[in-house]
Amino acid sequence: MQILIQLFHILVFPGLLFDVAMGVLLMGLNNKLVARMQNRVGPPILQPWYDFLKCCGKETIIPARAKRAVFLGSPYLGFVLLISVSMFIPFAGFIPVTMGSDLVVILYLLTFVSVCEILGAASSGSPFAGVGLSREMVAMISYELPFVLVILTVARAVGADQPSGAVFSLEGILAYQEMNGPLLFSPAAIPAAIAMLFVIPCETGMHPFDIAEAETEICEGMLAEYSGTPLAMYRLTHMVKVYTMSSLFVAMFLGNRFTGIVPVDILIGILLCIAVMFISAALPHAVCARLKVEQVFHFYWTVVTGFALAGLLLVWAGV
Amino acid sequence: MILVNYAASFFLIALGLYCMAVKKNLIKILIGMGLCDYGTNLLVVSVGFNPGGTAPIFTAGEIHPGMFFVDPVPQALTLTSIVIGACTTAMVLGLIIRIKAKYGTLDSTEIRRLRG
Amino acid sequence: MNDSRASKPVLAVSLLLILCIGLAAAIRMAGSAPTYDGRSTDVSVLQQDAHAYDDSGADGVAAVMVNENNEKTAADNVVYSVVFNYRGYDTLGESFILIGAIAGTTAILRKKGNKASAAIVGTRGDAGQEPLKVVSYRTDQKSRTKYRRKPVIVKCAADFLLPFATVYGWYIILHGAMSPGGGFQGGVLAAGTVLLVYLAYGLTGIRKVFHSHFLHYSETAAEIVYVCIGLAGIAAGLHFCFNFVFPAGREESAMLMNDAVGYHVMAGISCLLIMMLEALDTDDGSSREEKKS
Amino acid sequence: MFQKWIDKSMRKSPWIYHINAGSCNGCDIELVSVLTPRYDAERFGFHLTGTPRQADIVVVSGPITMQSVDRLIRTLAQVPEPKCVVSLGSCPRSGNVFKGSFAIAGPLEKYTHVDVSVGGCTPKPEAIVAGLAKAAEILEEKRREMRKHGGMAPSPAVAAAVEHEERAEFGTGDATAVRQGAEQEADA
Amino acid sequence: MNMEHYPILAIISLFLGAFLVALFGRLNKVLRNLIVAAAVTIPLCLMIALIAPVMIGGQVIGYWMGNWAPVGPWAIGIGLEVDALSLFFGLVVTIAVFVSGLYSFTYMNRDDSLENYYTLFLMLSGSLLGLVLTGDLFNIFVMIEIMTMTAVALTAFRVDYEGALEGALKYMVVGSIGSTSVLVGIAMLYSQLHTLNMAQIAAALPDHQNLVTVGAFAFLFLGFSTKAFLFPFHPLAADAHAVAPASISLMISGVITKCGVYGIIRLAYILYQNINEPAVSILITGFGAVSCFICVTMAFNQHDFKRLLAFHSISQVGYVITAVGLGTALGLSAGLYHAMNHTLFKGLLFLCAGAVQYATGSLDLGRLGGLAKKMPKTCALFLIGAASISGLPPFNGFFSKWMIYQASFEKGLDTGNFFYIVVCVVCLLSSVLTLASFVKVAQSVFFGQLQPQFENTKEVPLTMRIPMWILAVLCILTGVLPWEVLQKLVGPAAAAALNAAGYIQGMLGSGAAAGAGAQAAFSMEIGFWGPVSWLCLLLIVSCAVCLVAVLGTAEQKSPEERHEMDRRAGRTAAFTRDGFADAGRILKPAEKEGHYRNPVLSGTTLTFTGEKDPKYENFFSGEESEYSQVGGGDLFWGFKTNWRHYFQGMRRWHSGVINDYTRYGIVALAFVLLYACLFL
Repeated sequence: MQILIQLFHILVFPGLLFDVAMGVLLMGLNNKLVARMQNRVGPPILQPWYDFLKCCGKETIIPARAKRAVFLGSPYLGFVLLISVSMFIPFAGFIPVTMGSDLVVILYLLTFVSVCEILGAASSGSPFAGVGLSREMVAMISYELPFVLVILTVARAVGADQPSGAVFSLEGILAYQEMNGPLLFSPAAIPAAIAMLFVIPCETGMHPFDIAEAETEICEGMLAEYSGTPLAMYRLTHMVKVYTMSSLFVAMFLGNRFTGIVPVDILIGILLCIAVMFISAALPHAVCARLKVEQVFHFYWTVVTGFALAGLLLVWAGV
Repeated sequence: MILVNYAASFFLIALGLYCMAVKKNLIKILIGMGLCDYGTNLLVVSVGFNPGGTAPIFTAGEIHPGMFFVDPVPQALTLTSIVIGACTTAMVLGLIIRIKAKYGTLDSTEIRRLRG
Repeated sequence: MNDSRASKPVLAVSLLLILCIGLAAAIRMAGSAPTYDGRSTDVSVLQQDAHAYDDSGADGVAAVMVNENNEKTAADNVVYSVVFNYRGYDTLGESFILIGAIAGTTAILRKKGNKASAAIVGTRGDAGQEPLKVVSYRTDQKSRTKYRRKPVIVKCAADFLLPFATVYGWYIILHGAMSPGGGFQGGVLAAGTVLLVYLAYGLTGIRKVFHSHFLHYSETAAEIVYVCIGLAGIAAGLHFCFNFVFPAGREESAMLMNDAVGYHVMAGISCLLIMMLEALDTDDGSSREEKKS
Repeated sequence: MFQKWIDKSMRKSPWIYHINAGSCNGCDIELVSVLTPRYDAERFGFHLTGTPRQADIVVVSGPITMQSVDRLIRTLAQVPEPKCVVSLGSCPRSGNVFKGSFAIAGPLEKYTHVDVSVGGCTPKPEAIVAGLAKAAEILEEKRREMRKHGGMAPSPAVAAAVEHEERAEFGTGDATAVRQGAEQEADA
Repeated sequence: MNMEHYPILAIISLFLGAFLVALFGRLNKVLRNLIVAAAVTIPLCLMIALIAPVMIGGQVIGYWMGNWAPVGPWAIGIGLEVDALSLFFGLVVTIAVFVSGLYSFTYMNRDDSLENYYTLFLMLSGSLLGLVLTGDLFNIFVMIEIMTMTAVALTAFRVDYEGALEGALKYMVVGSIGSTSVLVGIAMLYSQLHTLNMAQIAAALPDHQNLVTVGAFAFLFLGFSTKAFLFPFHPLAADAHAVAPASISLMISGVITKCGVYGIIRLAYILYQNINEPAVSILITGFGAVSCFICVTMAFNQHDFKRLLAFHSISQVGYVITAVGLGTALGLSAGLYHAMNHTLFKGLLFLCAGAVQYATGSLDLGRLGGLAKKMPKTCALFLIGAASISGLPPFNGFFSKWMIYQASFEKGLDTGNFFYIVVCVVCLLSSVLTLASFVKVAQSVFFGQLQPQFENTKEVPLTMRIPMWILAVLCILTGVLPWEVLQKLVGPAAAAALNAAGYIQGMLGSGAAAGAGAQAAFSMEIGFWGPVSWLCLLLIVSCAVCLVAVLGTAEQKSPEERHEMDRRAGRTAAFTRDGFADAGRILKPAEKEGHYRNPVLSGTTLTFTGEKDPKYENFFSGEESEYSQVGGGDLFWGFKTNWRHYFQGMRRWHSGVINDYTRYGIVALAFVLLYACLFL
C-alpha cells in the first residue's frame, strides 16, 4: 500500500503529471500575460500543450552528421532529471520523495539538466548549435554565482539551529519558516529574494536572457537540428523548469504549509507560483529586449551578485 | 664555532636561489641548483657537529678515555644528499645537452614554448 | 608581475627574508643541545668491552647507535654501520636514485630518438609557432678540426696514475668498515679513472677500454644482488635488510651490501660519464678517421 | 491514443518559417506585421521559428531568383513532414513585374507543390492571416493522411492532367486564397 | 609470510621489477611485458589483502627494517608504518599504477628504448608506494627524490615531442626548490628532536615548540606543496603533464600530487597536530582555494587538450587541500574522498586524451572535432570522466564536492569566520568553470564536425580501452555507493589521521600488534543523499515517459529506413513532393553549370544530378554546409571578453621562463616562512 501511495506521489500529484500540468499552465499564462501587456489578444492558455502535441506529431529528422544515440537520448534524460528535481522540492506540505532534499543537490541536478540540453546540441553537429551551447554555458556561469550566494544566505539565515550535517537541507528551511514565518518577511533576506527573482529567468532561458535559443540571431541556437518528439521533450523540459524554479523560490522564501488544510495550501501554492512567474518571467519579457551575451554575463556578475552579496552580508551580520 | 656553519649554509641556500632566479643561462641555473644543494648538505652535516668530538670510528689504539664522538647520523644523511645532488646535476646536464641541440640556445628567456 | 622592473625588489626582499629567518633559526639551533654529546658513554670502555653500555641516559638516536655499534655490528666505523646497517633502507633508496638517474639520462641522451616518434606522437596545441630546427647534437664537423693537440704529457701522467687511482678507489670501498670511506665514496673515486682515460686517450680510448653496455648491465646486476641481500632477511623470517653477523665476528652481510653498492656506484658513474662524453663528442682530431666508418 | 488530439493540435499551433527567395521585402514586412499586436496572428498559435527543422508552414516570398533556387530547394527539403508551402504575394506565383526576366527561375510551382497562395503585391495582413489559417487546416488533413500511410508523406499518384487544369486562376489582392492542395488519394 | 611483510614486499616487488626489466628488457618484448605486468599486479593484490586488517580491524602495522626495534623512546632503525591513512593512499597509488601500466603496453608500443621507459615507470611507482608507506621522515625525502628524478626523466621521454625537454627541465629546476626546503626542514627538526622517526617526532614535538620547529613546519609545508603543485608551482604541472606521455601524465596528476597531499596531511595532522589552530587552517585552506580558482580560469582558454587537463588536475588538488585544511572530521574525509575520486576520473580523462593522441596524432582543440562518430567508445568513456569531474550527481565527483561545500560552510558557521564562506563560494564557482571547460573539450574534440584530414581515424585497440573501462566502472561505483566507500575506506583513513596518539602508540608502543584500538567514534553527520534510491526514482519516471512516447507518436524511422521506403515506393532518393502539379516536364536550366545544380524533373520528383538528399544535411541557412566547426578558442566569448584583463594578466604571469617560476617559488617560500614566524 505504501508503495502505491509513493507511486501516486511520484507519478501523479507532486510528481510527473502535476509538474507537466503546472508547467503548461505557467507557460500559457506567461504568454497570455505578456500578450496582454503588449495590448494584444495572445494565444490560448493551452497553447504550450498544443505546441507539445504538434511537435510530437511531426517527423523526427536525424541529421547525417549527428551522433544518433546522444541526439535522441539527451532530451528524454534531461526531462526525467528535471522531474526528479521537482520531486525534491516540497510543494504545499507534500514532500514527494523523503530523500532529504538538499539545495546543493538541486543546484547540481539543474546543472545536469542544462548539460543534457548542451549534449543534445553538441551531438547534432551543427555550427548554430555550437554557438548556442557556448552561450548557454556562459548563461550558466553567469547565474551560478548569484544562485550560490542566495543558497548560502538562506542556509546561513536558517543555519543557526540545524543538525550539524544537513546544513543546506530544504526540510530544515521549511521547518524554520513554519516556526517564525516566511523568510521573505525578515528584512535581511529581501536582497537575496530579489537576486533569486533575477536568477529564475536566466536559469529557465526566458526572453530577455534566452541568449542560448535566440531564434532571430542564431536560428533557434541549441535546438537548430531538432524536430519531432525530441524537440517536444526539450520544450516540455523548458516549461516544467519554469514551474520548478518558481516552486523552489516559494519553498525557499515563502514557506510551505500556510493554513494546514491541504487543498487550500495547494491553491495558495499555485497562486504564489503564478505570482513569482509573473514577476520574474513575464514582466522582464514584456518590458525589455534580448540582451547580448556579454551584457547578460556583466549584468549577473555585477548587479545581481551585488544583491546576493548584500543579502549574505546582512544575514551574516545577524540582522 | 657552529653558528658560522649554519650562517654559511643559509647564505649558500639564499645565494643558490638568487642564482636560479636571476641568471639567464641554463648552466648557471644548474650551478645555482648545485649551490642550494651544497648549502643544505653543509647544514645537515653541521647539525651533528659537537665541538671537541672526533670521527666516530673505533680505531684501535687511538681512542683514549674522555674522548667522545661526533654524531654519525647526519653524516649518513649527507652522504645520501650528496649522491642525490650528483644525480640531479647529471640528469639536468643531460636535459641541457638535448635542449641546446633542439632549441639552439641556452638562454632561458628563449626556451618558452610552453606558456600561457 | 614578471617584468623584471617590478620583480627585482620583490625577489630581493624575499631572499633577505629567507636569509634572516634562516639566521634566526641558526642562532636558535646553535644554542640548543647538540644532537649527540657522547658524554653519557665512555668510548674507550666501549672499545674494550662491547657490552659495557647503558642506553638509559641517551639523549638522541645517535647515542644509542654508538653504544650498540660494537655489540650489534662488526664494523668499527659507526657512520658505515649507520649507512649500511641501522638505516640500510635509506641507502637502498639511495642506490635506486642512482639507477633512476642513469636510466633517465640514457633515455634522454639516446641517439636513436627517431623523428618518426615525433610524427606518431603528434604535435601539441600551439603548433602555430615555427617548428624547432633540429640540429644533430654533435657540434658540426668544421669547428672540431681546429684543436689538434697531442696530449703526450697527459698521456704519460695518466699511464702512471691509472693503476694507483683504481687501487685507491677499491681500497676505500673495501675498507669502509675499518677506516673512513665506504661504497659510495670509493665507487666515485674508482669511476674517476674514466676521466683519466678520457683526458689521455680521448673518446676512442674510452671506447676501447670501457664497454658501456656491459657496465650498465653489471651495474643493474649489482643492484639486484644488493636487493637480494636485503630480501635474504625476509627469507630468514626476520625483517627486510637484516644484518647477519658471520660467526668470525669480523664480517657481516652489511659489508656485502657495501661491496655491491661500491661496484654499482663505480659502474653507474662511469656509465654516466661515458654517456655524457659520447653526447658531447668534442673529441680531438687525432682519432677521428676511424669514426668516419 | 493521442492521434486525434495531435491532428487537432496541428491546426492549433502551426509554426511558420519564412524564406525570402529574392523578394522586394514588401511581403516580408507584411508577414511580420501579421505578428504585431494589431493583427496578432499569435492568437491562432502562429509562431515564427528560426530553422526549417521546426517549421510546419513554409512561407515563400519573392520571384525565386536564380541565386536562391538552390537554397530554396535545400531548405524546403529540410522541413519535416507534414508541411505546407504558402506562396506570399504574386511574385512566387507568376514572377509579377519581373516575369520573363533572365534573372528569375520561374514560379514556385516548378519546385514544390504550393498549398496556399496568397495573392496581391503586398497582400493585406488580413489576407495573409486567412491564407495561413487555411494552410493550418491543410496541415491537419495532411497529418491524418500521413498516419494512414505509416508515418510517410502521402506519395502523389501520377499527377493527373485533370488536376492541372482545375487550378483556379489567381485571386486578386484581398483574401481570396485558393486551396491548391487538392485532396488526393494516394495509391501507395 | 605473515601479513607484516606485505608493505615492504609491495615496494620491493616494484623496484625489483624495474631492475629485471633493465636487465632483460632488451632481450624480448613479451618477457619485458610479463615482468612489468607481474611487478604491477603484485602490490595491488598485497594492498587489497591489507584492507581487512588495517582498515576495518583498525590495526597499525609497525615494521622495523632489519629488526632494529626502538631502544626506549629512541627509534634507531627505519620503520614502515601502515595505518589506515597510509593504506588509503597506498590503494590509490597501486590502482593508478596498475591501470597506467596496463595502458602503456599498447600506448607506448610505437616508441623506442622502451626498457628505459618501464624501468623508470616501475621505479616511479615503487618510490610513490615507498613514500606513502614509510614512517621515517628522511626516507620520505629519499622517496620524493626518486619520484622527482624518474618523473622528470619520463616527462622528457618522448624527446622529439615539441616542448618535452623544456617541460622536464622546468619540473626539475623548480622542483629542486621543493626538495631543498624538505631537506632543510628535516635538518632543523633533527637538530631539535634528535630523531628522524615520524611517530617519535609526533610524540616529542608538542613540548619542543620553538622558532626552529616553526621554521621547519614552513619549509616542510612548502616542500610538500611543491610536490603537490599548489598555487605558485602550478605552471610546472601544466608544462610537465602537457608533454609527458598520457600514462605518465596520469601518474603525475593522479598520484604524485596525492603524495604531496599525503605529506601535508601527515605534517599538519600527525607531526605538528596544529591543524586546529586558525592560522594553520587559514594558510592551508587559502593555498588550496587560490590554486583551485586560478587553475580553473587558466584551464579555461587552453587550446591543448592535455594542458587543459593538467590545469584541472591542480584545481581539483586545490579542492582537496582546501578540504584538508579545514581540520574538521567532515572536512578531512571530504578531502580524502575527493582525492580518491580525482585520481579515478582524472586518470580516465588523461587516458582518453592519450587515446585521441594515439588515434589522430594531434591534441589541438582547434583542429580536432567530430571524433564521436569515429571513436564512439572513447567518447562514451570521456563523457563518464567529464561528468564525474564536473560533479554531476550519479558520478563520484558530486558526492565529494558536496561534502567539501558542507564542511567549509559548517566551519564558517562554527568559527564565524567569513573566510570559509568565501572559500565555499570559490569552490562552487570553480565547479561551474570546470563544467564549462569540459563542455568546451567535448564540443571541440568529440562533437561538432569532423575535419577531412581525420577522416580515417579508427577506434583505439581494445587493450587500451580495458584500463579506461576499469577506471570508468570505479568512477561510477564510488559515485553510486558513497556510503559504503565512506564506511569502509575514507572513514577509517580520516579517523587514523585525526588520531595521532594511535599513530604514535602503533609504532613505538608494543610494535606491530598494538593496533590503534577502536576508531574514535567517527561521527560524521552528512545530509542524506541516496544515489541508489534516486536512480530508482529516475527509472520509474523514465518508464512513464517512454510509455507516453511509444503510445503517442508514429514510430520514428532512421534515415536509412526512410530511404528504403522511398525507393520501394518508386520515389528516387531525392526529396519527395506530394501532389506535384506539372509532372513530366524537363526544366530548361540556366546556363551557368557550377552556379546551381540543374534540377531535372523526372516523373514526380525533382532530383539534383548526383546530389545527396539535402534533407539529412545539417541546416546551414540554405547553403551547402561545408566545414565550419565551432570549437576550441571561439567558445565562451561572453565570459572571456568580460574577464579579458584578468586573462591577459594571467597570460603575462605564466610567461614560460624558468626564472619567473623560480622567482614565484622563492617569494612563496619567503611568504610561508614569514607567515609561520608571525602567526604560529
